[in-house]
Amino acid sequence: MNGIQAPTIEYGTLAPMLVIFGAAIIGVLVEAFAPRYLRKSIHVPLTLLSTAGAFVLVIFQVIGGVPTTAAAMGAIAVDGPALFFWGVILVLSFVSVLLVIDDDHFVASAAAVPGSAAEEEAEIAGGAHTEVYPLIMFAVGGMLLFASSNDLLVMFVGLEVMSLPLYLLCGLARRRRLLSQEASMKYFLLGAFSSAFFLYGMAFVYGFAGSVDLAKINAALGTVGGLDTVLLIGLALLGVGLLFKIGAAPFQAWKPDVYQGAPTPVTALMASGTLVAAFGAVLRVFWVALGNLDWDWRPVMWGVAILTMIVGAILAITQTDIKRMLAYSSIAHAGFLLIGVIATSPDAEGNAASLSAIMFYLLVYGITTVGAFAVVTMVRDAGGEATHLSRWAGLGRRSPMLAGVFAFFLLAFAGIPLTSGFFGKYAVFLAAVANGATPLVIVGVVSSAIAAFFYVRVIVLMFFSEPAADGPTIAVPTAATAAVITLAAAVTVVLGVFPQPVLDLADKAASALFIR
Amino acid sequence: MSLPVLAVDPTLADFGKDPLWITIIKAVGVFAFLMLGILFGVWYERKLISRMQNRYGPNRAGKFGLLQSVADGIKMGLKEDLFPNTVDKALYLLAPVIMVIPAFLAFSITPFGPMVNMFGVQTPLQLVDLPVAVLFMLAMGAVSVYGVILAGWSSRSPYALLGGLRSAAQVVSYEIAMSLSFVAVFLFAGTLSTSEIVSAQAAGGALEIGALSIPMPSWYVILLLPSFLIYVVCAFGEAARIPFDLPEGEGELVGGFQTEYSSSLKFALIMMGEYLHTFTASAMAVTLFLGGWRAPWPISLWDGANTGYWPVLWFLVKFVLVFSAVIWTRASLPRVRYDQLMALGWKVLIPLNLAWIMLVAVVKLMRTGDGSIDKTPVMVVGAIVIVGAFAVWWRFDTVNQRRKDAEKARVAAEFEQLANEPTAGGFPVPPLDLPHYHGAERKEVPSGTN
Amino acid sequence: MTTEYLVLSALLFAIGALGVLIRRNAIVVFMCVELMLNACNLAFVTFARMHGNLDGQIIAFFVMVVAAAEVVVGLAIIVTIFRTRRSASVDDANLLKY
Amino acid sequence: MPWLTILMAVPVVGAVLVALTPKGNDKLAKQLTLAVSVVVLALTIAMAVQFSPKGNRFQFVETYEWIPRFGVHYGVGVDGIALVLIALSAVLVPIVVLASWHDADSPNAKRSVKTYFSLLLVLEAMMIGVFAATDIFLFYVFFEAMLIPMYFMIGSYGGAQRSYAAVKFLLYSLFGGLLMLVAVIGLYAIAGKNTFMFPELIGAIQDPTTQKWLFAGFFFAFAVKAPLWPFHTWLPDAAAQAPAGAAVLLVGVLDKVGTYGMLRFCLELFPDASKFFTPLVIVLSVVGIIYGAIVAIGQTDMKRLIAYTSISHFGFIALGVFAMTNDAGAGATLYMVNHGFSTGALFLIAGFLIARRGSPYIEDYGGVQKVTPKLAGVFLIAGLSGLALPGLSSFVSEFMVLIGTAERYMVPAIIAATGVVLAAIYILWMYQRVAGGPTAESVKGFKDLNGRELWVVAPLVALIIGLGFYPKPLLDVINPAVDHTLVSVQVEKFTPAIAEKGAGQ
Amino acid sequence: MDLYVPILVLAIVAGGFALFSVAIAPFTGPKRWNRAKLDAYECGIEPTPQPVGGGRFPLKYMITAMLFIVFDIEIIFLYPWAVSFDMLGVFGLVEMVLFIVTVLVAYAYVWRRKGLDWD
Repeated sequence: MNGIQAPTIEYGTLAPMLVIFGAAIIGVLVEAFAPRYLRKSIHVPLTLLSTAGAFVLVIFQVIGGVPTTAAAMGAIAVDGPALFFWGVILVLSFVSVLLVIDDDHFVASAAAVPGSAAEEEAEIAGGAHTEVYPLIMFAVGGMLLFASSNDLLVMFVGLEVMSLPLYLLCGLARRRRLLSQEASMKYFLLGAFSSAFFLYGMAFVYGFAGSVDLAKINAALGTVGGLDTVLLIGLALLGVGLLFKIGAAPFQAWKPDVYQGAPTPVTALMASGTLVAAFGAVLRVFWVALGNLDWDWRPVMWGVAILTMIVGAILAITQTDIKRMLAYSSIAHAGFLLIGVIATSPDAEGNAASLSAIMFYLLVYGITTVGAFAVVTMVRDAGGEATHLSRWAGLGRRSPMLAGVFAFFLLAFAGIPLTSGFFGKYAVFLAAVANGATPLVIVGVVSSAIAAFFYVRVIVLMFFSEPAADGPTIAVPTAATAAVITLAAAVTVVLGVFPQPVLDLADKAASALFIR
Repeated sequence: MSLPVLAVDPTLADFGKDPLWITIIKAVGVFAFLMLGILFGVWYERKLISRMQNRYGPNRAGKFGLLQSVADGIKMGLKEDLFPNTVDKALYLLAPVIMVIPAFLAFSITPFGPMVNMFGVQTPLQLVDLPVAVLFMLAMGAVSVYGVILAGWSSRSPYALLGGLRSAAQVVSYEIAMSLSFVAVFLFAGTLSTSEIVSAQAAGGALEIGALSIPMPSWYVILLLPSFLIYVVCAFGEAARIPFDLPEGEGELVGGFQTEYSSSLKFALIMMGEYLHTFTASAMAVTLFLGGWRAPWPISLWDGANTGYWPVLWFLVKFVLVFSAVIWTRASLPRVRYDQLMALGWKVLIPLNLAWIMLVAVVKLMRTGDGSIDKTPVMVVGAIVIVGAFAVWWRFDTVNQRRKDAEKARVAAEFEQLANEPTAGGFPVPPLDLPHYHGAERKEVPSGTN
Repeated sequence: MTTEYLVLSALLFAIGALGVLIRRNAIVVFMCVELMLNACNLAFVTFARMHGNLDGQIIAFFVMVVAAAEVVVGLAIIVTIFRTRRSASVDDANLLKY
Repeated sequence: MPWLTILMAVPVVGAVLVALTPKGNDKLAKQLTLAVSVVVLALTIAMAVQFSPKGNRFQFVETYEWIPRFGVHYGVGVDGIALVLIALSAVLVPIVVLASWHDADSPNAKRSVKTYFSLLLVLEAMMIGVFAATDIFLFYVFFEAMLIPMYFMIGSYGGAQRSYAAVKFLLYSLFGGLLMLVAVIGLYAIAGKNTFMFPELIGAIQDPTTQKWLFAGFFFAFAVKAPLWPFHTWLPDAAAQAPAGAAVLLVGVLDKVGTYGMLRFCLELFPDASKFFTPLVIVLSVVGIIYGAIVAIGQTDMKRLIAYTSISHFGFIALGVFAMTNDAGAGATLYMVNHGFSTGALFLIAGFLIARRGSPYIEDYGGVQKVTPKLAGVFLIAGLSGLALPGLSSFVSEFMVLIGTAERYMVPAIIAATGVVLAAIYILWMYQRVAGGPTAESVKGFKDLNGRELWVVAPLVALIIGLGFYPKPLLDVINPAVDHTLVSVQVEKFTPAIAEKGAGQ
Repeated sequence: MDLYVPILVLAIVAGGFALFSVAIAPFTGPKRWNRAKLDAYECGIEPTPQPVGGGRFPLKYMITAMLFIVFDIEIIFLYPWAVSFDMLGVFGLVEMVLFIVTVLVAYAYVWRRKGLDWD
């Protein structure tokens, strides 16, 4: 009992995360104290500035030298990859927040029964739930924590801090309330289910290693004998929890439903930021904690990756809703990313190459995704966003610019050269081939081709079909939405032509691998 | 075994070593104490409150009506055991049991005295002590809430259901404030074990007035008065005693969650459970704040005061005094409104408590911390927190007050308007010939033939 | 000695998981999830005892917090959807299909 | 002077300018496009003049680091083969622009005129880029990116089935390209040289098995692109549905990338694997020659028919490439150019007919030569060039291919020669049905070629006839490059059999 | 484990008593059937029909329950902190201040949003 040493916390190192959480808390205070009409005008700058500020802090850390030991008594590892993930998450959440600013996406009163007088009243009163902003900040903070945790417990906490606000955000769509609420409930029930699996897996890994610290688990792999079953059960259950979060098959079922039902800006955040954070965690668990066990998990992950790519690509073909289609595309992309996770190599250099490829992929995919969903927010009809594919027919005629940009994003998803998506895929495939996963790459290529089919289908629909007489209108973009689309398109082009600086950055971040 | 060493304060290590027969003796002893306590307590309460209200109280059964409680108990046993036809049978039966067992168990960690020689065995005068004794007590209190909710729910009657919910809401609300009020005690005692908390209150400093050295009892009631006061308020809420006896609030909810429990033995169990909560609350007040079984100052000058079985006497005296205070309150205060009750718990006690805890922590740190600690920032932070908390609270309160006043004025205006115009829809009394008031014909056993 | 607790925890977890899969009422499903979390807690505490360190018990605290947070969020969502649909059955929530 | 970069930059800048022309002023957009394409042609000629056949293999080389992380360079440079193909593109584009003058404003066009021409210029830049690339990665980038403007041109401006055709085209090519990507990655990873520069990668892969796998990846992509039987099914659809101008570029230039890639990359990078697979490829080529010809005979749609003839012709080209003799190689390269001109002319003339009658079906025509003799005349010349009549350009190349093949593989050469006979059937029969016979009612109102159309076909006819009689300038440029290629492949040299053999020897 | 034996003993005693009381009750009292007696009690009027499967809990109590959970969890952390406060020193104080302030933020939000109003 007397052995307790007062712990230490490196506040400076954790500053970006603390800024985000601080902003979230201030956001709650704003909700509590600011009058209703002022809230949004406080929240928007607060959210954007704190995200930008956190990003600047990340940059300072990168310039000032990346820490070489884990912070907060080994609970949080702010290493090169973590800083890269932080940067990416912050950028993605910044642009997602720009989409959130448009009030039209969020319900005025979540508690009001759809179609009731209360709802109408709230609608007439105008505005939307301003709680969205602090919720997003909490989710972003959770993502940062999730991606940088060096300890399964912190990872679990990060997972929940990230997920819980998202569960709520999913249910806040202004139009199609039923759909949105349903998405929220499904996401919640399945998310809670999967985090229970994660937790049980964590319990077993703890039972095996006597610690939840990733480095100690790794050390225990070599020294502890006779508990292999416990370890393997733990490993499998942990995997289920993590794979659920990235939406890998066969745990992908929630993704389309949730992406479709959630307000589109939230979908954008989930499809980009959550994926980045989840892959950060996946990499940490599988590479840091279970790195010495790769002979055990690699065959399974091969199967998962293949299944994910194929399922994502094939089911996407049958979709009739643009958001669902993008969800399946996200599943397929998760599969491609898993190829990178599997591409471990016995030497550090090979691992660094895989890691850097994954990080680059996540960045470019995230930005393009946000851009694509930003376009989705702009195609509207009387009932809100017109997400049914048939409503997109002839969009190229009606609004060539928008359709053109969207087509460009789709081509980037498909991995056509001169888009950023191509280099993302290329980097991952290259790493995989270099580390002996060529068959996976071939599967990846085949499913890319299948995936190209449904991307192309949308382009056909937009450009080569007759527009419907009562087709959707194109909303005049708010400055923020326009900025998001422009930024996403610009990044997709620039990284598609000249990816070197970002690749360098990713390499540098990955060069030291994860600290333990 | 060496010489029996008496007057040794028991520590956690002394528990769990009793032979089974000693344990059984102790357990039965506690049980008997509580059963007798209830019988005596009910009588004492009625008698005391009668005297305060200038009447006699029970005086028929036995000398001074001492057997009144026994008579009541027997009467309940002989009453018809009703099963209303809508109830959920199993839960309806179980609810009183669920209520009463934890109420007994909550008392088990109460220390009655130091190590004694019981039939040749060296044992502490306490049924059991745990590293988490106080937590256990709280947990048992919480389990009782299940009984309340289940009783209300299984009755399938609106009054019972509402009463059960209200009661649960009240109890859990006050449980928070109550748990918080213990934190300061743990800060000082450094343990959750009741026996160790009692020992921690033994060593008082000495007050030096000139040549006279008066040993100060370091009872937490003096050191941590705010905590004690909050605890007392919460104890009333938790035990649902007047002024916070809303769960039974006869005037509002008929009988609350026990509406459907007619006056049979099940009802008796519920009553016992509630009474036991009051006992536990009193015993905890004694243990945590009033020095437990230790003799108060003048007596403690006598060396033998805290040895042997004597402390049981000190404990009982303190216990009865605290219990009397509870009754005294009942005789003095009216019942509060439900919103006032909840507002007090949530908006006053909890923030006050948290601020107080922080203050205590800061002070303690400054007092015990070594010299290396720079005290200025600690003080500044502490001051800011406290001032901030008060500022926020004060601001809230005025805002609420203003809003309530406005609402009151609005309602008054509305009433005014309606009263002047009976046809406007508000006040005409509903016609008396509504069929609802007559109901179906009945042909049953008339009342009063019992 | 500790194996029995692990078996119990596994049983609880399995019951919970099965409940999630076969029960239709959202609240019951949700309670099954909570059951799973508590099975985890049991496993943690058991392993903590096995290893003689306190980590598992501390983790159990955190799990309780998370479970509580999940309860708050989850019930809010379920209640909202219940108010909308007057039903808490998972099957009735079937607008989203592939 | 960075010729090749300028050649690519000019159309791109032109495309941007065209896209920025004010709305409604279609004429300005067209004129601007024409001007840009003519400038490109002029620049190409200026560059070609400076090309020295005896000089270094690659000339006008520019190499800059593009993505050092992947060892990717912006590396361009041309040898003789690439030069003539770039020249082919540069020549065809102005012609196509002129020919497409009214394509985009026909009633079934879905998009603005300027977009069409803008896409055309982008396509030109990419066509030049794909031939000029000496970095395999850069080549791949152009190879894939090229699909997109073509896809939009077919999908937006094509015939009734255009979106089906466009998707089919894109997906086939994309799929092939992705398999090539795997091979490209494999090449990079296994060679371990951290570069994609083509000259440095020659001979980098020695292991036979690896060579075979990588060869398969590259070859599949090129076979789809070329298109070689049995990967050809997209071509008839795409070519038939594409607007005439786009079809010209599609068949005339884009598909050449496939055969060009076989010659340049498959052979030189994987010589052993190439030899291993040669029998298979030759069988495919021969089957393609015969199959394409026979199916062409049965076509009722002119553009489809021409597309099938191309499949037959690509069989010849592939045959020539894989025969691995100097003659066959040079012939195949020459064939690529000639086929571009002759098939281009056929598509354009078919386009003129369709523009007049509004139907692609042969049965809707008849007796055209009486109504419009000039049109019928050029139709005949183009057709005869397609069947390789001596004196017209295709003859030289086809003959060289057959001779070159026969040096090594007699039987396939003989079978392939029967393709010539079949060619006569499908071309002449089509001509007879369209131009000969009694004049059909619907044909009566036809106007003969107008000034613009004359300007379109005149250069083509001139080239067809000119190259038929005097292919030496081209062969002078081509031969050293083909020799070089075959040296890399390390096949034993055969004595030259043709008098036109380069003077440089 | 031995620590819990006495509690078990007391639980057996108390449980035996309680169950005995419940079990004996039907036999000690008289039985006189009366429909009104067996109706749910609603101050003498006909009882409101209750839905099959039990009554539903009014929603506003849910908020109380949620708040209770939040604060109860806070207490979970306060107790160990209080017990080991001496060992944690300034660090413990600072962290706990941060923790409590965070909880108070949520508390202030709930208060302002009328989550703490009852009537």
